[in-house]
Amino acid sequence: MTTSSSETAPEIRHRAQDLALGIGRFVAVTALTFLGLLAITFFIGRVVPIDPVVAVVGDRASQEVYEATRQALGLDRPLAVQFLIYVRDVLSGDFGTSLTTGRPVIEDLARFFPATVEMATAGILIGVLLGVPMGVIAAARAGSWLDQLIRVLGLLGYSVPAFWMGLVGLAVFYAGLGWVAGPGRIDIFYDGLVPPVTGLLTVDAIIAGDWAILGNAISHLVLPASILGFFSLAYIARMTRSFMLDQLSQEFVTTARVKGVSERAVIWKHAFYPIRVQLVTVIGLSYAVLLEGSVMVEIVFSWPGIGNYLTTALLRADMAAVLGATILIGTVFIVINRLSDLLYRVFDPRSR
Amino acid sequence: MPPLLELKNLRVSFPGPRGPVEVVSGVSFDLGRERLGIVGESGSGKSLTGRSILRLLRPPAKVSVDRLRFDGADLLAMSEREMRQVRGARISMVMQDPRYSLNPVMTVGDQIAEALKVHERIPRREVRERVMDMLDKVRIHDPERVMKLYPHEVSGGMGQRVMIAMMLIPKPDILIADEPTSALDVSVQAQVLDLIEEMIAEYGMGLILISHDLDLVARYCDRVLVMNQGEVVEELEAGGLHRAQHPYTRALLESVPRIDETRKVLPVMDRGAGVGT
Amino acid sequence: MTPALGIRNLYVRYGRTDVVQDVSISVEQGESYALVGESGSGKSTILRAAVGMVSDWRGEIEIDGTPRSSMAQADFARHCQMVFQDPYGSLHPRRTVDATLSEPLKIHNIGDRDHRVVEMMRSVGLNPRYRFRFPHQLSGGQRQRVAIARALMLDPKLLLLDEPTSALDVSVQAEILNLLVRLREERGLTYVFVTHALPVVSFLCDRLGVLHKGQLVEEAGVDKLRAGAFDEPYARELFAASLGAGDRVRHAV
Amino acid sequence: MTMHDWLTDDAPASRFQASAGQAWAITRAFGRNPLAVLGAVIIGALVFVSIFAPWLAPYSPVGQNLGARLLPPSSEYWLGTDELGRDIYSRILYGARITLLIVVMVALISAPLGLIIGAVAGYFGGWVDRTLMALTDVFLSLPKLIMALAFVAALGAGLQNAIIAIAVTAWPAYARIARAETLTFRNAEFIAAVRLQGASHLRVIAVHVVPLCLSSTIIRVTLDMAGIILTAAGLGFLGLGAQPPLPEWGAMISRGRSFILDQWWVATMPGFAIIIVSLGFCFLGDGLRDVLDPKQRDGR
Repeated sequence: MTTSSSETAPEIRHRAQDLALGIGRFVAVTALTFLGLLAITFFIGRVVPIDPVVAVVGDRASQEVYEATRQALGLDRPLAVQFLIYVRDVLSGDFGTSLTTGRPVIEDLARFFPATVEMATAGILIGVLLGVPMGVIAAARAGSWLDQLIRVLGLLGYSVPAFWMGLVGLAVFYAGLGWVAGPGRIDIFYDGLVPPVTGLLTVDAIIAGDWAILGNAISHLVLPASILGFFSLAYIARMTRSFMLDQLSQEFVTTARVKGVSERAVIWKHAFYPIRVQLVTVIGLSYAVLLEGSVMVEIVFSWPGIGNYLTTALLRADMAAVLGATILIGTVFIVINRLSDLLYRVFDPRSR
Repeated sequence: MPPLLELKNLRVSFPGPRGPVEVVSGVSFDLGRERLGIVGESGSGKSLTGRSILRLLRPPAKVSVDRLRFDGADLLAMSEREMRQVRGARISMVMQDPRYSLNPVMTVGDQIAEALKVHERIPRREVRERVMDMLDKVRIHDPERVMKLYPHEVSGGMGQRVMIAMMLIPKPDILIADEPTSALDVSVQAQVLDLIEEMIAEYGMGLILISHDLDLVARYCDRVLVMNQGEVVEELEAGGLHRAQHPYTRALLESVPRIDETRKVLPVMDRGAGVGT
Repeated sequence: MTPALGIRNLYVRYGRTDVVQDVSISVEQGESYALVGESGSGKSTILRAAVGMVSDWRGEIEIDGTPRSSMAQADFARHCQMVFQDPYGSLHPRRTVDATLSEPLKIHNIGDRDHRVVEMMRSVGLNPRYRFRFPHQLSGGQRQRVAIARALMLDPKLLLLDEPTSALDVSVQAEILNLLVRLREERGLTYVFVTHALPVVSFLCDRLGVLHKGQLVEEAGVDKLRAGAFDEPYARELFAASLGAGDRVRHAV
Repeated sequence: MTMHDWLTDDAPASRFQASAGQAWAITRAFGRNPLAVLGAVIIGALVFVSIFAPWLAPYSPVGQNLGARLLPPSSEYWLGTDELGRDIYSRILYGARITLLIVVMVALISAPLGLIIGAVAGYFGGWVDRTLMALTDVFLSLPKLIMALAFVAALGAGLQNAIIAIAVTAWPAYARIARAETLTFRNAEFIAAVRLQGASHLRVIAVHVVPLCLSSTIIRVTLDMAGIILTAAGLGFLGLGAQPPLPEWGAMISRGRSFILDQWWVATMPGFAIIIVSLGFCFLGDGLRDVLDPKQRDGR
């Protein structure tokens, strides 16, 4: 932003102070939230279970093994010290070892996370590309049958269980119509053929230039991504509609009409333009929710992502893996939340 | 020669819980290149009348009018596209509060330029020059700087001058000013109204000044319509306020305290059976 | 006699600026005093500091000779009440007239509420029929009458009025102004009246202080206002801008 | 004077008449919104079915009949039978009880908690607000479903633990709403007026602030019900919610998963029950918002 010549030195100093304060606040809040996340996972892992040692060694372990584990886990120390150690471990990437896979949890996460990101990203693309225009159209024609249709569609997005939709989708589009590939990320005879560069199978296939694998990966991706996309579409369309209605009732929109601006420009330039920052926040939130929501969809589609890893661990009481996955998704959640908040402050001229 | 604007039997209603409620009931007037004032209290229908002329009211408002002609053309028969050629370019409107009527995320310069660009195809350079000229005309002395400002960065009086510049830049034939000063401080009010008066005279335009302030309208207009509960109760020459006959107009005139007030009790309107308002 | 409201060397801060600077005012018992100025002059802020709605102030504020800071909230409530500008924002949207007027009686454990509420409604010119209406079922003028009635329920002697008529139509303004004049006579009230409208001051007040950018630039009796004979340039400017067309004609003659 | 006149009288003669009139106006406005009425009917039906399930269900929800395994929908078994020969229709009717229990318990735990935290934070502002909202924000910026999963994993599977886990993750949204609502009128003149009359902070919050937050909280809780039902069903689907043989809808879908290609009704039917009830809450919440939101109702 250009600073106009009429600004006095103290004003500029105040602005710089505000900025520094803003950045400080941002860092502090993010750190605090992250600490909160760790506190909750710590609470879940060490305080809620009646005996965390038994959770690790099983209830048939001998007294010596039990005691050794207890000390190894640091459970003989005060809770506050245990928490500090826990924070230190997490910050250094030590999430413990998974009982299920026998590997360090951090390695598992690195292996499974890209699949989840790929599915959620495809989902959010569908949600944004369809949801935003739908919300704008619904608001521009508020009360029409089109608006009602979009509204009911949106409410369905709040009411249909993702796992159920996945099952029905598989039954109809895979088993029934044969339009898409079945569960899994790729057919078995294509597995492991492209070198993993990004971990995103579609991107890796493009990099390797292998179009058959790309096609196969897409045919596996399209159904789960569409299901996720439907949920984010519902949310995004609904929020877009309500932001737009709010803008369209403002006096400056009437001003634009008085000037003779076309209805199309009134809607997109005057009403939509100001809400784009709010929308980025909504989309960010929606993306975070998709990463989370993919848990249920991954199970149905046997998708080798973080959700599948998490639920497998859950059923085997593999708490290190459960908490590791929780911290990972929670961190992504926090980062997206905070970034969209920051974006809002930076881009809205009124908040400067 | 027909008048510039003809309005006959305008009616506006809104749906209410007990059937439609009529808020403008049969307003008619003609306007030439003159200054017409419309005065009334809140709920008298004066603003809706102004907006109906530009066909700005949207459902659930219902508008019916027998005749709405402008410069020989029937505004009623126009498509929405044709109507847009009229809005801004031929009939324009200054609204009440620049804090709400200016787009908060567009710079002042862009908003004024837009008013020009929707009606004329002109090169960017020329747009910029004309915007600067216009800002200069509304007595903004450093247009360079002001053009880059966002509405929240300008004062109320300055915002209203920006609004006037924006509405007058395509040189319309009629300007509707809807309470253009009621959101401003007293010391700025006169400046803004003087500016409107001057521009109207310079461009030879017609003016419809809508206000709740009878004194103010009488000062800036040639003719005054007094509205009450959706109807025009009296039409007056601006110089002849003291000849007002209608009890409502008389009450409006007399219930306002004067700056050298010595009355012990102000006369109030007889509202019939209702006790107090 | 101790003044009803004594303010000495008042400074009020909002953020980094003093919006009120070194203002001293003394309002006598039974007087009607106006604080006049444009938006941002600090006139409302002074009232807000006096009732405790603004906390960041320095200086002295005394009600009936007692420092504001040493008065309990309940005690203060019986001495001093305030009427706000916006009759739409100053009434609780979900409470009936009856509930709004009974509230101060309940807080102070005063009995005989039915009788008192009806009496007060009559006194401010509200038909008791309206007792169980909600604010959205009342007109602007009726709402302002409710707000005035609420302020008088505890029988205070000092009433702070923050532009009580600026949101009203002129004909309704006249009714409220008449009511305020009558109530003051009947109850011996002291008014501190904040407004930007000089003509209203001329009708309702005995004395006025002109504020400009947080400072008190001139104090004068209402005669001086009627004659348009202010000493300070800013006060004269404000006077000139406030003249209506009718006034201009009369003053030109 | 007829009942209708009495209710719509614009000058009620008593407190009772005033509140009755208010309730009547709300009901009338609500009745004009067909989707909202549909929502109310669905929720009414849910409650009805929960109470009268034993009389409405043709079969026992748990009684097995291995001779009648995996039968398609017919006049005898309206929605077919599952792999143990249990009547799906009867199980869905009994399952309504579990759904209603979860929804009511979560609402009773999380809504008052959130409402009070939000109202207190918004009203006092300053460090009280910062502390309470920091806590709220931490919870709010965590993934709800994952947190619920982690909680249940630690507490152990079961209906009661599922309810606790969902409630723990649900309250921050209400605190946020109550705070935002409180902030809009915290500096309102009617609150200042009550303070000036000598009312204590406790009285202002309890008598003046909380009632104003109530309607937006109710709206939000109703709209959230769909999400709560989905989360509960998700936990059930993973085997972490209500345990067999309880006829929980999510668990029923999970059991039908293996038969989805050949015996589609086993997994599909409970899904419809979830969708209908969730939609019912959505419709009801939308309708309530149109009716109760003072910005829309008094916005004239």
